[in-house]
Amino acid sequence: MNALDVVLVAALVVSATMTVMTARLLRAVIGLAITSAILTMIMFRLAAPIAGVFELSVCAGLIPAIFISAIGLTRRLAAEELPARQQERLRRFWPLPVLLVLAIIVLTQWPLPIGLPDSQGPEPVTDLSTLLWNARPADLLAQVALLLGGAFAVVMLVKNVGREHE
Amino acid sequence: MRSLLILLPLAGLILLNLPGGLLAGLALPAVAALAIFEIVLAVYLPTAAFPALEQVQQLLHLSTPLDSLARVLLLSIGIVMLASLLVLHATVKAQRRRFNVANVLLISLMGMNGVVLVHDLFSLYVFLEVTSVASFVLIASSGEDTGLEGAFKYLVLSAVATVLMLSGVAMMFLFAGSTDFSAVAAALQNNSGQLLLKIAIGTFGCGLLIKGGLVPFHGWLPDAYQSAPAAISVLLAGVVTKVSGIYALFRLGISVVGLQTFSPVLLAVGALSMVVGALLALRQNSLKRLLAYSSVSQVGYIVLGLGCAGMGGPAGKLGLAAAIFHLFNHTIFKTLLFVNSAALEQRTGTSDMSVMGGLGSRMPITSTSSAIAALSIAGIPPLSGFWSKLLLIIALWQAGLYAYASLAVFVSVLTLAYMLTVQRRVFFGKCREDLLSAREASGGIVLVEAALALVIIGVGVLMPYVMNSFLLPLKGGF
Amino acid sequence: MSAIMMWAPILIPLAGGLLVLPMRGKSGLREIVALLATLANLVVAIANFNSVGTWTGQWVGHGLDIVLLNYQFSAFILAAAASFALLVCLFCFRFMREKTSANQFFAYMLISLAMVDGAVLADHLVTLLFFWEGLLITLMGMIAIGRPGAFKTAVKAFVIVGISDLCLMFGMAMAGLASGTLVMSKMHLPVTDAFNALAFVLMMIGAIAKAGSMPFHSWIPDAAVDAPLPFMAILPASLEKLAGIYLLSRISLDLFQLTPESWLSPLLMIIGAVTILLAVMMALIQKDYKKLLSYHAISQVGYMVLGIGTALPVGIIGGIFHMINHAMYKSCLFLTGGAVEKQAGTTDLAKLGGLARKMPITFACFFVAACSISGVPPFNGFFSKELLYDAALDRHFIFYIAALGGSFLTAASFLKLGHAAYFGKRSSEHDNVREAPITMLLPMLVIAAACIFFGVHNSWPLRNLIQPVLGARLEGHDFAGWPHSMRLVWLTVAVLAGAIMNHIAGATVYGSGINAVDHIHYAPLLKPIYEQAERRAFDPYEIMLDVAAFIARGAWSVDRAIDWVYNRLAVGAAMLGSTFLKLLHTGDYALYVAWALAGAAIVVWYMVS
Amino acid sequence: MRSQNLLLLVIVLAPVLGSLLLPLTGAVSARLRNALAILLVLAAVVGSALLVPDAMAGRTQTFRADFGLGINFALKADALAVFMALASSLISAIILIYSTGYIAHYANQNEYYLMVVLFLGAMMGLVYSANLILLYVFWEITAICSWRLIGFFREPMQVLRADKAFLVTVFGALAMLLGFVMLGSQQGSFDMPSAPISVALPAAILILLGILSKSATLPFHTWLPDAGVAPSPVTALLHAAVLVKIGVYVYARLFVVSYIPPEGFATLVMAVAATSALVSAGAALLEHDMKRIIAYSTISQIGFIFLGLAAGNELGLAGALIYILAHGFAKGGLFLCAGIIEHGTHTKDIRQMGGLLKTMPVTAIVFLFCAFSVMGVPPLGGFFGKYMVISAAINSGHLVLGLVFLLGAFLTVLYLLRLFNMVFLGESRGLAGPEGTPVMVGSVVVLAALALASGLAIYWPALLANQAASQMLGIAR
Repeated sequence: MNALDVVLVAALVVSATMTVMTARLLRAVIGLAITSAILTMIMFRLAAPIAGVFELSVCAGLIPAIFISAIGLTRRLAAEELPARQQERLRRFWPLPVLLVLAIIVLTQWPLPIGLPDSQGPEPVTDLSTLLWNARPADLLAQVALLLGGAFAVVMLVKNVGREHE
Repeated sequence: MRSLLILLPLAGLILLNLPGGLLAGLALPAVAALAIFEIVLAVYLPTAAFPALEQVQQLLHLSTPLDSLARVLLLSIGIVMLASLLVLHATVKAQRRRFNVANVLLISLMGMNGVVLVHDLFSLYVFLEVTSVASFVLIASSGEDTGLEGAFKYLVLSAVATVLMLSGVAMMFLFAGSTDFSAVAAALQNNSGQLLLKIAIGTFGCGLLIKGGLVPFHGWLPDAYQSAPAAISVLLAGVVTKVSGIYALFRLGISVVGLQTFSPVLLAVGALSMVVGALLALRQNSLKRLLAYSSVSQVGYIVLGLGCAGMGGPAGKLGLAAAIFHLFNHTIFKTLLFVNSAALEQRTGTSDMSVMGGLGSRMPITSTSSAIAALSIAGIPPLSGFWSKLLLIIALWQAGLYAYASLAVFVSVLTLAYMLTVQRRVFFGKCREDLLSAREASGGIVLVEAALALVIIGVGVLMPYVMNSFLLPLKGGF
Repeated sequence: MSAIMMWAPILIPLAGGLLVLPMRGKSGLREIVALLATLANLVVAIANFNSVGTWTGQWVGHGLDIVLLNYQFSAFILAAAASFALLVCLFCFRFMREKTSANQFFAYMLISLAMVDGAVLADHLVTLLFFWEGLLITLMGMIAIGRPGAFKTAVKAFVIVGISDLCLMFGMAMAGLASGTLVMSKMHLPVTDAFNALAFVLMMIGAIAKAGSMPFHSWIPDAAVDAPLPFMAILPASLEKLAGIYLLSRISLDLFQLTPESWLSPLLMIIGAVTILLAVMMALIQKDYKKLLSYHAISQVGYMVLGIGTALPVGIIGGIFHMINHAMYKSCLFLTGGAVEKQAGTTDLAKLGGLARKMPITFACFFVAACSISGVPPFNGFFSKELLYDAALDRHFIFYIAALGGSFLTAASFLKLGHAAYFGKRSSEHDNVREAPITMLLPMLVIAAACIFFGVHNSWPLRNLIQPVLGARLEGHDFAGWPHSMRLVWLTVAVLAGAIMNHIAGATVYGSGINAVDHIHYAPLLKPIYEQAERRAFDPYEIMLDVAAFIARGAWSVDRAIDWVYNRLAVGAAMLGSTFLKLLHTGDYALYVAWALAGAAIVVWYMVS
Repeated sequence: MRSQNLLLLVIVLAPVLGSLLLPLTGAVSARLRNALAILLVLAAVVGSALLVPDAMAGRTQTFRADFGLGINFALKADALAVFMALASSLISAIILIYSTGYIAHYANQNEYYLMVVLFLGAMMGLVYSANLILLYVFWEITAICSWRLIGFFREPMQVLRADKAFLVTVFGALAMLLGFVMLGSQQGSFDMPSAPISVALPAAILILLGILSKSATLPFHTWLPDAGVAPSPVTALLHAAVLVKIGVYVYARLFVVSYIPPEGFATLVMAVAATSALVSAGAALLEHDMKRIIAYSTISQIGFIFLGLAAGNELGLAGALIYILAHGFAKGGLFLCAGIIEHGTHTKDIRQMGGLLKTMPVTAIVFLFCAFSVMGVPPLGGFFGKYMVISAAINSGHLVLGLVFLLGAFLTVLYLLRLFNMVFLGESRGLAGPEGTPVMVGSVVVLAALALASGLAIYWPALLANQAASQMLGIAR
């Protein structure tokens, strides 16, 4: 474990905590995307490139797209409501970062005894672009479509909602 | 050639959105052309037309031969997409919205095609999500509150499904080291006693059951179907849930885990859906909601057939054939019924049956086609629905599942009951005063209605041909 | 015997009837056709009289063939029927002249004759039943063409006779099974076991109902009022009696072996005795010429049933002899009634009176026939009744007393009738009444003469017509001539004398013939019963309708209950389930998520376990 | 023989496929459509008549196309089928001719003719089919047609009743289908066996449920009186000629010819039929609606037909067939008379009628004659049928059941005459409709004449019925 890993894990904890504790949905989504990106890097570091690719597709691309489209459906909070909401979230989730830190410490000291199968696994591919283009091109196309879908959701729904409010 | 099914929608999407809106006017025709292409491809699959395409195919990992099941689904997707487009054309007049919806339809098309074609659990999952996302957008596309609510419920339950499926994929990946169907299947075979794998199958399956809207995973479905705009509910009911839930379940069972491992679950869930859906459909005022519950019920039949397939033996094969056949039939008649509902919505402005009555004399084609679909769904011969139900019942009986067979038979009475309620309240009867001015729906809708009704009758009457050239090979095809 | 001759008694009247049916208007042609048809029928009947022959034709299959048999008994009945038909036809020549529906009357009458001939000739139960029930339609038709509203009576007659015919059908089927054949001349069933006894009873119901015995009688008095009068003379008075008693004799003698030891014999005798008494009681109080006669038509059947029920040779001979006698005097009486109706315009006894002077020949005929029916020696009724008394006494004195009591009341009622119609004070309305025309008188005269002939020279009918019917069962008896037991004759004479004295006393007290029996009518115990009877409280038809209505109400409630299961229960159950499930669907997405998770938990748990 | 086999195909397919042309023809000309409809039905009549010589000679025509899974398009014309086809198509033809007068003033005529002709075609298919599934297909087509036809006038109550009839019969049919599936699994094919095989009790009971529901027998009978809201030609068609006879026919086809029912099954059927005959006869005596009375009467008479079939002896089978024929003519006539009356008086409530004898003499006489036939009065056809079935029941040792039927026969006489009384006799209550149109009156006269002829000329129908009966038993024993 070198310094880079420590930095990555710390960043992960920070961004995840921020994701949970912010009262603004859009920020939460951005936080989620960042968290996923960091996680992907950690996975590459752990020589699990495929898992990394999945994480990137799902959590950095797909889920935010879904969430953004979902947010498009919601009503925006009024400015005066926001601080109260923020207070409430902090009150509810303050133990979360503490627990997270504790868990990291515990798990690094005493790893869990799970008997996993001796997976032969695919030969490690370190080159991300090779992996994406050669191993999972279909997923990539789907990712593109998903992003576009999210975009259309925003275009259509936000506009619609906006128009109704006018 | 198949790879085009995924590539072309994407390409189309990009072309349509070229800056300047040069090709924006071609949105609907483009989707229609793709749908027709898909139908042609499903019926007549050309072999290695272009070497270049073959390479793309290999690149996309789509080289595994296309089985009959996939072809049935492709055919259904094409047909329903076309129907949905025609309805869209008839019901949505605003150019901008048409264009947007057409774009999302393209995404949906690509997603569904991907689901049908891929041979990788993770890819399957991703394309499921593509389809779902497109669906959320489409359901909410009217911008009305009910649409948002329906989309939201779908979204929430889809999230649950996502969690379940992803965890399932992860666990399987743990053992197989790959998510390719054959690799996972081999891993499952080698580690049959593994607790984790069983949980994985369970969770992945449940995710699909949510997508398919089976009881008790169906909570989102009535709201989504009811609140979606007419054209979208056609698409959703006709094919989206079938592809994303039921087809995936088929695929999982046939190509990956082996149906026998969870056939009791399928039988129980199928039977429960069948009964609960039918009972709920009995007392609905909204035609679309009624049809939604009817979908739950009919999907129950399909899943029941799938469960029967898990019993193995010739009966199992027959059950599978029956399930696939019913899947196709259900696609056709449910699409037709939703198109009918769109026609009614077009002319009466609502899908509330309590304000309709006696429209049969005003809308003869809608009325007739809806009667045909209703009878078919209730399994009345000689229409198509009868044959699939008959095969299903024969299969269940021969598999020794007597109780399920009897249940399947008698739920048909309930089915007929609610379908007759629709006929009575909407079409059959004296025309209400305030509806005397109602006219037949516009040309595109009528065309779809007539065509689909003919398909129902044709499949029913030409059953021998269908059976010999299509179903019997299907039975032996796995 | 050729097939043509065999079929002629059926086909000739049938063809005549069909020919007459479309002849509307008052051309007179229809009367001639009818007369010719009946004449031809009589000729055929006489020609066939002494020949024996059978004719068999394939029909429905399964042993359901047409079998005709002409032998002594049937030939006798055929000839009698043919004679009555001819005479009634002659009578109608003038009587029906002005009636527009006369074509229907003649047609129905001729077809009825054909049916009766067919039934009598039949030697196969189904053939018999075919003709027997075929009579139903013409019966209905003949009553229906009477006065307005007669159709209801026609329906009543149809129901009663139709239902009894169904019993006959059922009994026939049973008898056919028991004997293995449906050919009547091959059937000889003992009535010892319950199955055969039931068959006998059912067939007997068909026979005595046709004859008009109680409790199947109640349409006859109604028809007397509503139907055209010649109908009464031809059907209830003669043809139906002939057919009914013929069949009763056949089933008691041939088809079943009715013995005095069997419980069926007393059953028949009780039916007979009850019929005699009750019907004559009702006859006694009637104030209408035709209705009074109609009750006698019922009452007299009782004698015949009683006689055959004794299962003794003397009783059976007496019964059959009484049948033919009754047919004669009763049709004669009805014809006199017809003449009176035609000439005086009414048959209400209160309006009639003193007609003996105006219509002497009619009165003479009436006198002869009335004496016959009352059993006055030496008219024919006397001799047949004496035979019956003999038989009744042989079985049990109670039956004898019933029969004798019936005779007393019969005589009393005819004294009343004669007195009221032909004597007493003359109504001024009837000053212009003249004697009936010759075509009407001739039939009456012929029959009256025959009554005397059959009485005075009773050995001819008995030896030539009736005793051969019994054949070997006669055991060498000969019942011709003066009755054997003078004691019984004196008793009869005493009863008749009593009746005359009763009448004189009554007429003196009440001052008129019509009220001569009021002391019986209004006797303390009888008065309320009579009142009830007049209100049809005892009409078996009404009682049967009540029973049917009771059954119907039961059936109706079953039917409604079943319908309720469909309309309410099944729908309600489905709706209940539906409502319950609908309540579960609150629209709350959290709930739906919870369901999905719970479902997933169950599935996973199942997969694991 | 080849031509005969094709003839069989024509008899079935001509009305079925031809009916689909009727709405198209109707768009061109109503007269052309009516003519075509009659022509199609006559094709079935003539075709079936052409099969009679073969049937009489005991030859069986077949047409067959195999589809796999034991579901085959197999047609077979034995004497039973020919008899039944001839009887029903003949009556249907007359009813159709009557319809041209009756229906001429209503909307949706295209649908009417389509459904009626399709109905008849399905009946032909059902009668000649030699495969259980094929039979079921035609069975349900008749259900569809009757559903549309009962609700023909489109009033809410009528549509509700149509739905009820459809649901009840489909419930029974589905039970029957389950029974068929059981049979199919047992014998490996859905073809009716050429030599009879025994059938287990559950399957037999399930199939019986279907038969009872279609033939409107207790406890599935109540849809039939309710279906009286349909146009009169339809009720005549439904009640008299075709629909209710389907169940009876299938009983004969399956439980007499093709399968050996379990012990005691026939007695069960007889008991059900007896109850049905009695209950419905009783109900008919209290009912006030003219058509409902006749419908109850139909239920009751169907009981008699079941009695003959379940008795199982040759006499009973032949009797049942003759009963089917005679009852078809007579009941058809009664319903069409009711139609004329309803047409004239615009009511079906007999309490409002009376004295119609004066204004409708021909109808009254025809009515009476048809009623006579139903009661079993000679010389009409009903007499022979009634005698034969009751006799057969007694011969098969079911005396008590026979007595129940005797009671039913009494009630038949009562309720039919009560009906006649209330409608035609007595004082007019202000409703004095005119006689029907010549076509309508002519049709009922023809039916009455046929009812009469079926009795007087019983020899010829009896020949065919006897041939059918012996063929049925010859195969069965």
